[in-house]
Parts: sequence; C-alpha cells; structure tokens
Amino acid sequence: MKESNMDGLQTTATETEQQLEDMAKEMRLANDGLLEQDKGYFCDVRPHRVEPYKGIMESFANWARSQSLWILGFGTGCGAIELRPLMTSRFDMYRYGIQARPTPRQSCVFIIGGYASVKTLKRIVRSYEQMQGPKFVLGLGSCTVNGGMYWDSYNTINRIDQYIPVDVYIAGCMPRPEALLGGFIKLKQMIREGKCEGMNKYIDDFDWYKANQKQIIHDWNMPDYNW
Amino acid sequence: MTHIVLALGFLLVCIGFWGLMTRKEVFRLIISFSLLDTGVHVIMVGIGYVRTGTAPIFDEALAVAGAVGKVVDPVPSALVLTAIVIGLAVTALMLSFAIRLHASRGSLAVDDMKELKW
Amino acid sequence: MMKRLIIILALAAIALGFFPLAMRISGDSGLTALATHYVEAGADELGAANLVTSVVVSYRGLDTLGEVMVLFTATTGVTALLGAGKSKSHKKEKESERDGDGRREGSELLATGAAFLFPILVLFGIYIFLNGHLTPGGGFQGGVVLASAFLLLLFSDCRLELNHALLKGAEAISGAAYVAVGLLGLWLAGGFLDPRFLPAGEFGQLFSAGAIPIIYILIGIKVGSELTGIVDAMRRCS
Amino acid sequence: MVSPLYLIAMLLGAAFLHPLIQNRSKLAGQLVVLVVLGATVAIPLQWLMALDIATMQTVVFQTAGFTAPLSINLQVGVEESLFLVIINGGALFSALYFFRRRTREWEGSVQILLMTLVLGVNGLVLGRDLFNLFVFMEISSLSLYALVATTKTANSYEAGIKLMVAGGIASALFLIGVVFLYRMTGTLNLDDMIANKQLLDNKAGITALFLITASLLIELKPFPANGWGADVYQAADPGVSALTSGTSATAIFFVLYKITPLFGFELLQVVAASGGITFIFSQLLAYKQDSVRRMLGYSSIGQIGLLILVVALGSLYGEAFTTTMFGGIFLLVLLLGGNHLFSKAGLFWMSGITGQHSLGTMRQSKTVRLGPVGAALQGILTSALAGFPPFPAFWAKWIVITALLAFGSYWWASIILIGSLIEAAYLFKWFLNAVKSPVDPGTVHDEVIPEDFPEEPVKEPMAGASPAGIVARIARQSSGGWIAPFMATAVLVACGMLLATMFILRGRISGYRDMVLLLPLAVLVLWTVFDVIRVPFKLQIGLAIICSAGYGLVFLPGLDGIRLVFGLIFIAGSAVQMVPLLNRRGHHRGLAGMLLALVFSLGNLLFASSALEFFFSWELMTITSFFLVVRGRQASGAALRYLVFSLGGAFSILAGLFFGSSPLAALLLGIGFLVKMGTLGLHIWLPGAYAETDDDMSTFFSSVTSKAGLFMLFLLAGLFVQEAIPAGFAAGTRLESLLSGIAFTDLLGWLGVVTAFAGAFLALFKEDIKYTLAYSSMGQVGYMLLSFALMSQLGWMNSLYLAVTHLMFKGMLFVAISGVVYRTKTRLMYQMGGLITRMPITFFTVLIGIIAVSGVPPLTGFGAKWMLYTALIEKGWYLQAALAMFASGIAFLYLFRLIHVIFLGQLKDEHRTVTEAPIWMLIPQVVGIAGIMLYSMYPSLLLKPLEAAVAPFFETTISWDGYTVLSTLGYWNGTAVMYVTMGVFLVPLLWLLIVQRKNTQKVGQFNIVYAAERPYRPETTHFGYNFFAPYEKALGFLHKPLATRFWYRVVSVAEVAGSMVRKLYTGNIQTYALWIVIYTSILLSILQRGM
Amino acid sequence: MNEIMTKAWYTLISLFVITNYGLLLGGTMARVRAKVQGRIGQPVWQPYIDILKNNFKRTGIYHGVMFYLGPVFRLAGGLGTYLFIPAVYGSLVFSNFSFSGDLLLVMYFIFFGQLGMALGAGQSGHPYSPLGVSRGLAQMTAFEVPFALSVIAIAAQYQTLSITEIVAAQQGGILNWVAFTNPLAMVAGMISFLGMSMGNPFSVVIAPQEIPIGPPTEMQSSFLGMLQTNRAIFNGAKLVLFMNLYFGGATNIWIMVIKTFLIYLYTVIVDASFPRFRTDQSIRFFLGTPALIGIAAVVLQML
Repeated sequence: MKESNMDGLQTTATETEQQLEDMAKEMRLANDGLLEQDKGYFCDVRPHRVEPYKGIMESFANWARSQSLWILGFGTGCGAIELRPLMTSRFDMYRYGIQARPTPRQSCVFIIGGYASVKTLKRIVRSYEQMQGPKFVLGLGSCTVNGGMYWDSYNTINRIDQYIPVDVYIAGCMPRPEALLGGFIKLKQMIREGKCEGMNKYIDDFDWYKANQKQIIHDWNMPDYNW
Repeated sequence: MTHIVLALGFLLVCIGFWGLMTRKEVFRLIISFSLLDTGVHVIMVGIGYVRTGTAPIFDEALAVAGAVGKVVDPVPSALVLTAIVIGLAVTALMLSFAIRLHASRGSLAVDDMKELKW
Repeated sequence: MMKRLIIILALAAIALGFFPLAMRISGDSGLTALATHYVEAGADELGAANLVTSVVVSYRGLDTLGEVMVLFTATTGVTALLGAGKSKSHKKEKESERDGDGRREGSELLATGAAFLFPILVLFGIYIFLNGHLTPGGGFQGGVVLASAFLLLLFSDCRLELNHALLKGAEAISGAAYVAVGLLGLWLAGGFLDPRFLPAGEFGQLFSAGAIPIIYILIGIKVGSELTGIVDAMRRCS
Repeated sequence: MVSPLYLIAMLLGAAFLHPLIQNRSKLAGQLVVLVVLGATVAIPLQWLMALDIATMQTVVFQTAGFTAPLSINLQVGVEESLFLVIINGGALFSALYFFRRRTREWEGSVQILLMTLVLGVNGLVLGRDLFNLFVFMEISSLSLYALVATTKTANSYEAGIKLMVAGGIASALFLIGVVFLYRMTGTLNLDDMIANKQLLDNKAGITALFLITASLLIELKPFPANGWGADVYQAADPGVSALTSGTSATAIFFVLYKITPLFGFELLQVVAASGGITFIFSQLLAYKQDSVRRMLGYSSIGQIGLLILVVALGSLYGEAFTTTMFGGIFLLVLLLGGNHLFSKAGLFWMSGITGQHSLGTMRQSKTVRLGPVGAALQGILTSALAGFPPFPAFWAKWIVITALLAFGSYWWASIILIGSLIEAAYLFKWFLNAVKSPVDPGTVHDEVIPEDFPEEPVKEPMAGASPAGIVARIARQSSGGWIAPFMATAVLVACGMLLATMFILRGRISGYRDMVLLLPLAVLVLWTVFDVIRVPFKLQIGLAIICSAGYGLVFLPGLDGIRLVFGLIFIAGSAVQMVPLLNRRGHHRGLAGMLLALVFSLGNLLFASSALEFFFSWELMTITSFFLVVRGRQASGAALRYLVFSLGGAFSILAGLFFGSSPLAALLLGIGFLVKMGTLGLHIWLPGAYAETDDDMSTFFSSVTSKAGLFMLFLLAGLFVQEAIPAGFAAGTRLESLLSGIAFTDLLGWLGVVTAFAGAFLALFKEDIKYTLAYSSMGQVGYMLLSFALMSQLGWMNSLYLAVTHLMFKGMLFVAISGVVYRTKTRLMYQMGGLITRMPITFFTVLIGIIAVSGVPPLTGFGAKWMLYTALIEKGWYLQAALAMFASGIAFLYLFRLIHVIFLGQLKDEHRTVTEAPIWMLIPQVVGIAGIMLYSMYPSLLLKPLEAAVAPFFETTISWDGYTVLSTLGYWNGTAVMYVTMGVFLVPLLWLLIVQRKNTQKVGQFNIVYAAERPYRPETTHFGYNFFAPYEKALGFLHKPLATRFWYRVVSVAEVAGSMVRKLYTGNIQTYALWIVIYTSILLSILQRGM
Repeated sequence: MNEIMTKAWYTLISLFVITNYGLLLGGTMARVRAKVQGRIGQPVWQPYIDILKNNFKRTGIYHGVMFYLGPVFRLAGGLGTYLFIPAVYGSLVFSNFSFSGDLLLVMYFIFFGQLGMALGAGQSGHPYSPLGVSRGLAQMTAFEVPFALSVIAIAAQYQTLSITEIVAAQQGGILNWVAFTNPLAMVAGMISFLGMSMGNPFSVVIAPQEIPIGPPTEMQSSFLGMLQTNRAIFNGAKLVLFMNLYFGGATNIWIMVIKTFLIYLYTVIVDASFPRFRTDQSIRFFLGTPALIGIAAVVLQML
C-alpha cells in the first residue's frame, strides 16, 4: 500500500481507501488496556447514540419500560442488603413490575448499592456497559452521592456519576427499602417522562467517562467498551 | 535265541533312554545315545537271525544251492551296516556340537543348557 | 525323585509296548521271501560271494550311496562346526605351547608302535575293502581301518599336519566317481548303480562281481578320508 | 521324462565336487549350487508336463537293474512332482536368500549342506523303500543338524544337541519299526507292504507301524514332545529355520502321507488326535511368544500338525474329502503344505532380513520398521499363512471345513477354526509391530488421547520414477536377501490368482457375472503395478472412483429389490466416499488399490451365487479392510481387534453355511453377521476400527462396510424367523420349554435395541470425536438390526431407509469431521471450539447431519423414527420401543455435544487461522446435504422404491394418500411437515430481522457476561470436557466396559493357557527326551488298548 | 388457493388464541405462586409488558449466526409443536396442521426447538450456557423415558398414534379418559410433565445465580422477547398435548382452558412446594419410580 502511495500512482483510489480506513479507525476503539494478543477476543466497535422513537411510539415504549424494571442482581456495596427485603412479601416489588435478573444482558436497572471501591468500580463499569439500552442507574445511599462516610478513603470513589450516568439518587445511610421503592417510583416517573437518557449521555460523553474511569482503574485489562 | 537277542536289544534301548533322561552331562548323553543305537542294531541283527543259520557268504563251506535255511537273513545285516554308519555319523556330529558347546559355554552340564525355553 | 519315577514309568510303558513286537518274532520262521530270493539268486545275478555285499552295494545300492552321503554330510557338518575355530585354536595351541602346558606329546612307545603299525593298518584296510565282495568286510569297514591308522598316527604326533587338500580331493573325487559308476550302470547296464556293466568274472575271485569291488574301493577311500578328516578336525579343535 | 536318478546323481555329484570347485572359485561354487537347485525345480516341472495329471499318473523307476522288492525303486507321479516343485522351489529361494544375504554363514560347507538337504528331501519324496526313506531322512536330518549351527552361537549348539537327541530317538524308533515291518511282511517296499496290509493287522504289526509313525511324528514335532523344535527355530538362522519348517518338515510330512494307506482305523485316529492337539496347543503357545522366531516356530509346528490332522481325517473320512474336489485329499495337502512352506519360509526370511527378534522391543526400536515393500511382503505372507483369499490356504480351509462338517465332525472343524483364529491373531500382531510407527501405542485400549498430532508423512522423493530408477531400486532392495521373500510372495500370489480363477470359474465361463468376482484381485494387481510405476496417487484414486462408478453402471442395472438398494449403498456410496482421498498429498502405496478391491468385494457380495463365492468375497473384504485400518496412525490395536473379530465372525459364517436352515445355521451365520455389524458384546472392535482409521477413510467403514452384515441378514432372513430352540428339541424340562418359544427375531430385536442404546450411551462420554462418531454408527446399526428383526413391511422398509440415509448423514458427518481434524490437527473435541466462523460449510453439514441423525423433524431422520416406532408398536414390542426412544434421546445428547464442542463456544488461539475444509472434502458433504434435503422434502421418493423392494416379502400394511404415508397406527406427511416447519421458522426470523434491523452489534468471543469479569483464555472459557458429567454421575455404572472386559477375559484365558502349557518346555534336554518317551508310550498304549 | 387462505386464517386464529392464553396463563400462575408465598404478585398482564419492553430495547448484541437463529429455532419449535397438535377436538379452526403427522411427530418436534436454542446458547461462547444445556438435555432424556412408556401404553391401548383418534377414543364421559382407563400411564406421563415444565424440583437447568439462568444467559432484547413468547406458546402446546393424551381432550375452547389451567396448576403447586434436585438426582428419579410405573403400564397392555 505504502509503496503505491509513494509512487503517486492511483492516488485517488488510495486516498479514498485511506479515508475509509480513517473513518473505520475512528469508529474503532483503541483498546490500549489490552495486551496485543488479547485484542482479537473483544469487539472494538465504538458505541453510538441511539435516538428514541418519535411521539406516541416512544411514550408507549417508555410506559412499557417503566412497568417492567428488571434490576441487575448485583450487590456492589453494603447497600445491597436493602435490596433483598424488596423481594419479600412485605414489600413485594413484583407488584410494580420489578424483577431481579441474574445477568446484565437482560437487566435494565442497575442499583449501585452504596460505596464503590476501586476494585468494584471496574466491575460496575463492565456490567453497566453490558446492559442493553435503555438502561437506568439508581444510586443507593449517600456514598454514591459524595462518598459519604468514606469520602476520604483511599479505596473508594466519591461520586459515582463521574463514571457512569446516574438517573436517581436515594440518599441515606442506609436508605430503608421504603426509600428504595420511592426511588423506583421516581424512576418510573422519569422514564415515562422520557428523562432517563443516561445511556445516550454516556455515549455522548464517552471519552470523558473513560478518562475518569481510567484515572481510577489502573489495571485496565478490558476493552474500552464492554459490549 | 532270537528272543534273547531281542530282549537284550530292547534292554539296551531302555538303558540308552534311561541314560538320556538321567545323566547330567552332554558327553554322557552321547554315550547313552550310542547305547541306544547299539540296542537298535542288536535288535536288527536279532530280527534277521535264523536258527542254525550262518553268515550269508558263499565259500567252500556254503554252496549257493541249498543255502536257504542255512544262512541268516542277509537283508537285516545289510541294513544294520548302513545303520551303524549313520549312527557313527550322528555321533560324530554330536561330538563336534559338544565340543563347540564346551568352547562357548565352558560347560557340558545339561542343567546349564537352559538358555532356550518356553 | 518324582522325575525318576516318571521316567521309570515311561520306560516301563515303552518296554511293555515293545513286548508284542518281541513276542511276534521267532528264529524259527525262516527267511522272508525277499531274503530267499537273494540267497537263491543273488550269487548268480551279481556274482559276489558275500551276499550281504551284494545286497549292500547292488540291490540296495541306493542306500549305500545315501549312507556315503550321510557320512559326507556329517563330515561337512563337523568341518563347518569345528573348522571355523581353526585359527583361533591354533593360536591358543601355540600360546599354550609357549606356556609349557601344551598337548601332551605321544609317548615313545606310542610313537614307535604307530610307526610300526601304520603301514600294516593301511594295508589291512585296503585288503578289507578290496575283498569286500568275497569275505566279511567291505568299503566301510576298510575305510574305518584306514582311518584308524591315521588316528594312530595323529595320536602319536600331536604336531602332525595332514594334507587337507589331498584329503578333500580324495573325498570329492571318490564320491564323484561313485556317482559316475552309478550312472555308468544306468547307461550301460540295467539301472542306476547296477554293477553289471563290467563282466561278472569268475565267482569267488578278486576280479569278479562286476563293478562291486570298484565301488567298494571308492567307498573305502571316501570313508577313510572322511573319518580321518573328522578325527583331524576334532583333534585340532579340542 | 528325465529319470529321477539323474536328479539324485546330480545333487550327489555337485555336493561331492563342490569343495573342489569352491577351492577354485567361490563364485563358481555358489553358481553351481544355484544351477543345481534350479535344475531340481526344473526337472519335476518337466515330469509334470510329461505326466497325465487328470489320472494322477505315476511312473516307477527301478535301480540297480532289478525290480522293486528286490531293489530300491523311486516313484514319480503327479503328487511327487508337485511336491518336489514346491519343496525344491523353497530350497532354491533359500539358496537365493543365503546368496544375496552374503553373510559369513554362507560358507562352502553351508552350500554343500543345502544341497545334501535337498537331496535328502528329494529322496524322501521319491523313495518307495522304507529303509531307503530312513537313509534319506538321515541325510536331511544331518544336514539340518549341521545347518542349525551356522549361526555359531552357544544357543544354536544347544538347540542343535537337543535336535539331535530328539532326532536320534526318532530314527531309533524308525529303525526298529522298519525291521519289524520287514520281518512281518517280508519286504521293505512300500507298495508291496500296502498290498500285504493284512499281514500287519495284529498287535505287533500295528506296533511296528506305530513306531514308524511315531518317529515321523516326532520328526514333525508333535505336542508336547516338541520343545526342542521350538528351541531350534529360536536359535537357528532364519534361513535355516525356513528350511526346517518348509523344506524338511514338508518332505517328512509327505512320507507320512505316503504311508497312510498302511494305517488302520485306530492308528489314523491316534495320528489325527496328535495332529489336532499339536495344532491347537502350538497356536496357544505361539500366541504367548515374545520371540518372533520362536513364535513362527510354534506356528510351523502347528501348521504341520494341521496337515497331519487333515491327512488323517482325510483317510478316515475318505469319501467325504474325495468327492468334494479334484484330487481329493492330495489337493488339500498340496494347498496347505505349499501355502505353509512359502509363506512361513517367507516370514522367516523377513525376520532375518529385518532383524526382528522380540515383539516387545520391536515397537520401541526404529530400525526394524518395515518400509513399504517390506510391509507389503510381510502383509501378503501373513495373509497367506492366515488363510485369506485368494491364497491356497483359503481354498484348503474351505474344503477342509466343508468336508468335516459334511461328515459331521464338528469338533475337528471347530478346533481347526479356533486354532486358525489364534494363529491369525498373533501373526498379525507381529505384522503390526513390524509396520507401525513408534508413536502408535499398539495396546488395545478404548480411547487414545494423542499427546501431539504426528506430522504429515514425509513426501517421498520421486527420483526413482524413471525406468532406470526403478531397476536400481529393485536391485537395491533385492540385495540383502529380499529376493527370497519376494519370490515366495510372487509364487503365493500367482498360485492364489490361479486357484481363485480355477475355483470361482470352475471351468465355466458363462458370462461376465463370474468374472466379476475376480475383479478385486485384478484390481489389486493392477494398482500394485500402478504403484510400482509410480502413477500419481490422485490419479489412482480418480481411476478408482471412475472404476467403481463404472462397476455400478455396468452391474447394478441387473439387480432389483433389496440387492439394488444395497448395491447403491456399496457402490455409489463408496464412489462418493472416495472423493475426500483426492485431497491427499504425497504417495500412498497400496491405498487406492486396496480401497477399490474392498469396494468390489463388497459389491461382489451382491453377485455371489454360491456359498464359496460369497465366502470368498466376504474374506476378501475382511482382509482388504484390515489393511486399510492398519494405515491409521495409531491403529494397530484397533486393527488387530478388527481382524480377529472379523475373522472369528467369518469362521462362524463358514461353519454356519453348512447347516442348511437349521437353528444352528441361523445362530452361526447370525453371529458372523452381527460381528460385522458390531452389535453389543461383539462390538469392541468397532470403535477402534472406525476411529483409528485414517480420517478420510473412517467414513467408508462406518457408512458403507458396516452395511455388509445387514445385507447378508436380509439375504438370509428366512433363517431367522424360526425358533431358536426347535420345539421338538425342548420337550424336556420346564426351562427348555420356556426357551423354545424364543424366535431368533426376538433375540435380534433385543440385541438391536440394546446395541442402539449402548452405542448412544458410550458415544456420550467420548472426548475423541471419532470415537463418538464410531459409537454413534454402532448405535445406528443397532436400529437397523432392530428394524430388520421386526420382520414386517414397515420394519424392513425402515431398515433399508436407515441404511440409505445413514450412508448419507454418517458419511457426511465423518467427512466433515475428517475435514475438521485435518485442519485442527486434533481429534479431541474439547481442544476445538468456535470453529463455526472458520469452517461455516462444515458446520452446516454437521448441523444437517446431526438433525438427521437425531431424528428431529423435518429432516429424513424422523422418517426412520416414525417407521421404527410405528412398526414396533404394530408388532407389540413396546419395551423395545421405549428403550429405542431412550436411546434416541441419548443420541440427541452426544450429537449436540458434537456440534457444540467443536463449532460453538470459544475459538482457540491456535485455530484462528484455520480455513474451511479442502474442496475434496466438501464435495461429499454437499452431495450428502443435497440427498438429505431431497429426501426430507419428498420422502416418498425414497419410501416408494423401498416399499417396492420389500413388497415381495410381506403383506402391505402401509398406504399412501398423496404425500401422506398411512400406517395402521398413524400417518406422516413429510412434505407437509417440511412446509410447516419452514413456515414457522420463517415468521419469527422475519420478525427478528425487522425488529433487530439496526443497532444490533456483533460482538467478540470474550464479550460475554462473565460475572463482571473478563475471560482470560478460550481454553478456560470453553465448556467441553466431560460435557455430560451429571449423566455420568447418574448412570455411569452403565458405562463400564463389560463387553470389553469379557473379551479381555477370553484373551487372558488363552494367554494363561498358553503360559501354563509352555511350562512343559523347561529347556532341559532331558525333559524333552522324557516328553518324547511319554508321548510315544502314551500313544502306544492307547493304540494297543484300542486293539 | 381458497383453502390455503382459509387454513392460514385458521392458523393465525389458533396461534393468536394460544399465545394470549399462554401469556395470561403465565401471568396468572405467577400470581398463584405469589399467593403461595404470601405476596400479592405481579399483574396478570406483566408477561405482555415484559415482552413489549424487551422488543422495545434500543440496542442488542449477537454472537454469531447461530446465536441469532437460536431464538428463531426455539420459537419455530414452539409454534410447530403447537401446530402439529389438534388443540380442540372436532374444531376446524383448532385442528391446526395435525394432518401432517401423529404423536411421534409431536414428540420429536419438541427437540427441534431444544436443539436450536442449545445451538444459539452455545454460540454465545458463555460457559454457563452449555452447562445449562447439558443439564437440560440430560434431564430431558430422563423424563422422556416415563413419557415414552406412557405414550406407548396409550398407543397400545387404542392401537393408534394419531392424537385425534386418541382423543376420539376418550370421548363419552369422564371415565373414558386415559386417566381412568390407564391410570398408570397417566401417572407416568404426569410425573414426566413435571420435568418437562422445568419447575421445581427439576429447575436446576436455569439455576438463576449458579449459572445465570443457564442457556439464555446471553440473550437479551428481542431475542429474549422471542424466547418469552415461545415460553407462552410452548407451554400451551404441552398442556394441550397432555390434556389430549390423558384427560380426554377438549370439545370446545372453554373446556380446553379449564383443563389446561388445572394441569398447569398442578405443576405450579408442585413447583412452589419443593426444593431442587441436582441433575443426576433428577435423572435417577425419572429412571426410577416413574419409569417403573411406565413399564408397568406397558406390561399391562402386553398381557
């Protein structure tokens, strides 16, 4: 390729090819955190914005989404203890169309259960990226807001929304299950109103989020976007 | 007379067998074998014996005419002649085997000849 | 002990098995038909006084030829077996000589006796096979006597080297000549090994019985040289 | 006509004069030997031309100018001439062997001894005078004694002394016997004695006769008085052993044969017993041997025992033997003796040339590995010895067994067959040890997990392609004594071809139908020529494909019904399955010819019109397929099992062919066919043979040859409808009357369904992909057997339907898998994974294949299931139906595993660059897919012809309504099912394509939810090993290889018997002598008691 | 042509009915289960919303062709299984495509969806998917045994394999049902039905946390929606099949609804009241007593 460039022959053809290549490269992620031989294992396509439907269609879709909130059964911090009572007959989250799913692929709500240690953050990012949009994040407890009692800890992050977009915060340490239900109802409202575009926000500010994440996570041995 | 000779022959044969099966040295085996062979020769000669017969050689004492009844059967004699020579040949060969065996193994004991079995 | 018992039992069984054989035969039953024919017509047909010789050399000539062959085979075998060790044993012999532990020299008595007896034995041997068709004896017997003469010689002088080429030559030529005589019989007379291609001559004389004496001479030479060869091979090897 | 006396005189003269010639020129001496020995072959040939063969003319030659009883006479007849040609031919080859070997053993004296030996044996064959025979016996014995010592080792001296003691005893006994016989009959002439046989009809006469017989028997090394014989074989030079076993023993045997007219009934029985015992025990002993030469020695002893047995039985049952074939018993003796002489001598020479000593160490050492020529020679010689067609022993075996069974002598027949089986086992074990690579573990175990895949075979330089090169190569290979086994092989092959022509055509050339049976042989010869002149391999295979297609075009139109169905399977199936071989690079000697011969022998099963023709083709199929299995890299254990089981089955068939239509025939034939099909209990050869064969040929075995047994079942179906135990037989006890109701079809049905279950179940736990498929084939054949056993229209249709479709889908699967193995260089499934992206077409093939195999609608497999269960329920075999359903469920498991573990899951690093299978491997796959799709869409295309094929046998129970086939129970419309399935498949697919049109991202193999972590290695992320662990935990007890264990037990019983028996041979000369005495005395007392 | 159009309409109606019925049944049963646990539970229409939401997902991923086709196979299997069963006896609309094949076809067509799903799950590359598949298939072969025996017993009893004829033979009163004429077959069949519906105690296949719901662990968005749709249809198909086999079938849609509801209720109650078996335990369970009962049923037919 290079040689033909230097010869100056077929300039136009090579230039268009070059442009196409560049475009493709733009769409690709660098995946610098990976070892060279590991790059082939992962998809390196850059995530892109997905526009909502227009009009009533989107409203209907949002209603359906709000009535069927599948949460990721992943307790990232101590607050996860408050998730369990939701399933019991006392609180019975199923009434609201809320279910727990064991895999991020099938979930649409991610509850950050309190403080997120550096180690957990990596998992949070991975799991969040593996959820299919539209996806919603509930920050549970004060720690997710500003670090709470761990604000000066060497090992926890203070503001979760610097790393992933958060839709609803539920303050408290710990917030009770009732508060959690309140948060869900708030989330439902917001979804119905079409305000929960965290997913697109994440894509829009992708580089910023990534930079923040990589600042904290040093052993970044995963692709830049976990499809 | 015939029976005595035959019995003697068979006895020799049996002694030969006995020797073959009990003596513990190759050289003695060869001797036993010779005994056995000799027994066989005795039997052969005994077979051809005719009572009051003489050697089937015509000379002054034995005329051609009327010799029948006076001579022993010449056929076994002829046979035994051949048999003896053959026995001799076998013995010679056996002896040379024994010599070679002794040279290579340094022993003629039968119990040392067990390299080959199974 | 057990083994002895088994051996005894086996031998007893064999002996018992032989019993009917021995019982069947008696000296009174006379000659067989074949023997009768030989006795009655043998002398006329072949002209040899010694009936056994007639049977051996002529009627059952093929046996005799085979017999010569057996002996020849044995000689070849012995030579093959012992000949290979020749050079080695020679060396050993020389070494042992140096060590003063060589083969014992034949005694004076033996040496003298051998020198005295050797020509007589040779002569006797020749006599025996020459007269094989007349008197008891024949090629084999003569040959053996010849060989014993050489054996005596070898005993008396341990350094004696026989002329192997001569021995071999004699062996080969006499054997081949025997076959040739047989073939002459086939071409000139009734069949293979038929001695009657030469005139029968006068009954009871030296030159009689057709080619029988010739055959016996050849056999005598052959047997003599072969046995000598065997003895010599064994001597040199051991 | 040349007088035999010249023969003798020439030998004598040459022997006498040889030392003189030798002294002049060594070369001249050697040439004299060769010329003289050549003349000894030429003269009997001249006699043969002069004699009238049809009347077995004999001419008597007198000596010394007198006639017989007076003098010694020689007899020249057809028998003597033929034997002399063989014996002297063997001796001539021996001389060539020694001559070309140029070892130090080849001295002048050895040359003389060789001539004296030949003289002795010629005398033995020609002589009619008992004492003269003794003299010649001594000549040959003495020559042998001396020859034994030619290796000049202490062992050879030891063996020589043992031999001489035994020989001495034998000659003593002979002498005693001869003189007593002379005394009693008054003659030494054999003819006179036979004329005066009545004189010997008393105790003494019998005893004297026995002494002679015993002496001859001892010379022929009877069990147990034969330890010295084995020692000799072990210690002597192989060339000498060849002479001992071939030339000398055959001649002495001929003497025994000559004096059999003297024997009475009792003596014949004793001789037969001795021969039989020797045969069977020698084979047992040989089986246990590690030393090649001792093993061959035992084999020789056994073969001579067999000859003795045959001669004795032949005289006992005279009429049965004489009526069967030309020449009667003599032909048998000639065939067996000649076959043994050349093949055994050839094998001895081979062992000498290649320096093979110990079976145990051969595998480790690389030096004795045989090249292609050596392997071919040893293979042919071994096959000849084991009695495969077309070699003489095969025909002899056929005649003997025919005659014995006709006479009702079942015990002897079974002893001969069992002994032959053991013999084949150890001979081929040796062969395998000699030809297989050191990588090959050679043990007989279930599953090989190869450490690393061996490299591609090194491409042979094609330098020797020019005529000069060929000549040079032949010359190079003929040095070192190769010429001798080569000549022996050539003689055997020529005789085999001749005999095959003679027996198959039987003088009639009524049309090409008879010639077709000989086609496999012609093919073997022709393709061997191709190999020699270096026709490229691809061309060879291409020609083979064309030839099989041509065969199909020419011969198949003449067939109809079931034969046509199987003809298409055998021929068309084979032609397609051969295509993948075109992918091979380099030269593969003998492969194409062997394969084509196999195809033709399979095809010939269709045309066999008599039992002999059938058996000929069957055995030819066995041996050619064995040589194909052997080619597998690690196939020696499997090949051996395959051979032994096939041969055992063939023997069972051979025996069964003579019982008419009795239950016994059904049992024996059934066992034979079931072995070929690999039903449970008889299946342990199957997985190895299918799996360890070269990958591109496994398909051939699994999808084509496994149907041979089924075909024969169909042909002889009438046999199996009867009851297993006839009603009249079982009138007695309650148990028997209970058993008497059981028909063979019931047994076959259960056997079939249990096989189907076991095949599926065993396939479940195999990590080796080819073993999985092999067991799968076993299971499928089980279904075919089950359907066959139903004996109903639907059952048979299903059996045929399965046979056809199994050819397509299992052929496809095996070819696809061979492509995978070819690319990935591994056979272990868990080492693969994710190959769908690399080999999409292959994946698709396998997908179609497994859907078809598992019987999931809408593909063809379901038709088989539908017919099977319908027929089963119609018949009332409910439990069988349930078990079959369970089996098909389990089949589904392993099939899923097959496709998942290979094609789905994680792609391994080393397979990233793997490409799609080569085009030649794709062609059969595409053909298979096309066939399956066609028959899935329109099942009636296949069902209607099958219905027609089965129509003559059963009442119609099914009817047609358009595309719907109606049974008495249900109905099935394959076409409609196909349309509905396509409909319900397309609707969701369209929906998905519309909804997921955009924004659906294809991701990488590690983009999976992994408990919020990432996978690090494909190996640790791929779930493939022990895939059905819970199943193993739940039902693993069924997985125990009970059948294998049973057969191991059988083998170890044989081995233990062998090792116990061989304790008799203490190596002590005196024990040997004792055995001789005991042997003699026991036989003597038996004989005398019998009087 | 007209006939085909009519058949197409009938098919659509039949499918529409069974889909809605299956979904509602699922929702109802979730509520029943909630009641057993002392909860109120989700709305009855929750399955509809879940399917809608999954189809409204904006993004999705797939791992390859088979992953894409897996749910299609699965749904095709469910649809096909249903379409080969005559849902309502004597009804033209609900006779579906039962003329294409008999009971054997239905039994084997069940595998079609299983296979497709397994393939799709396999291509996801997730180790837990094949783990679940392995468990599911292993368990399936085991519960097929009593079911097969029971089916054979019925086929032997009525000498037919046609579902329509089996139903026809059971008409004319409750005592003509297989459940009463051949109770052993019914028992064996109903026990294997527990395994087929994969509720407790045979739910180790989709153990939610151990192997995150097993085979479909990577399925999301419309793929998941499709699987859920199939779940409704396939459930309906199985219920209809068992109703036809053991409980006299249905002469109209309401009887079908009642009977299938009761049959499903039975599985749900068992599901709600039992703990879980390990795979090997359930294999041994099915091959034990239920298989023996099945054999007894078959043997009774042979006598």
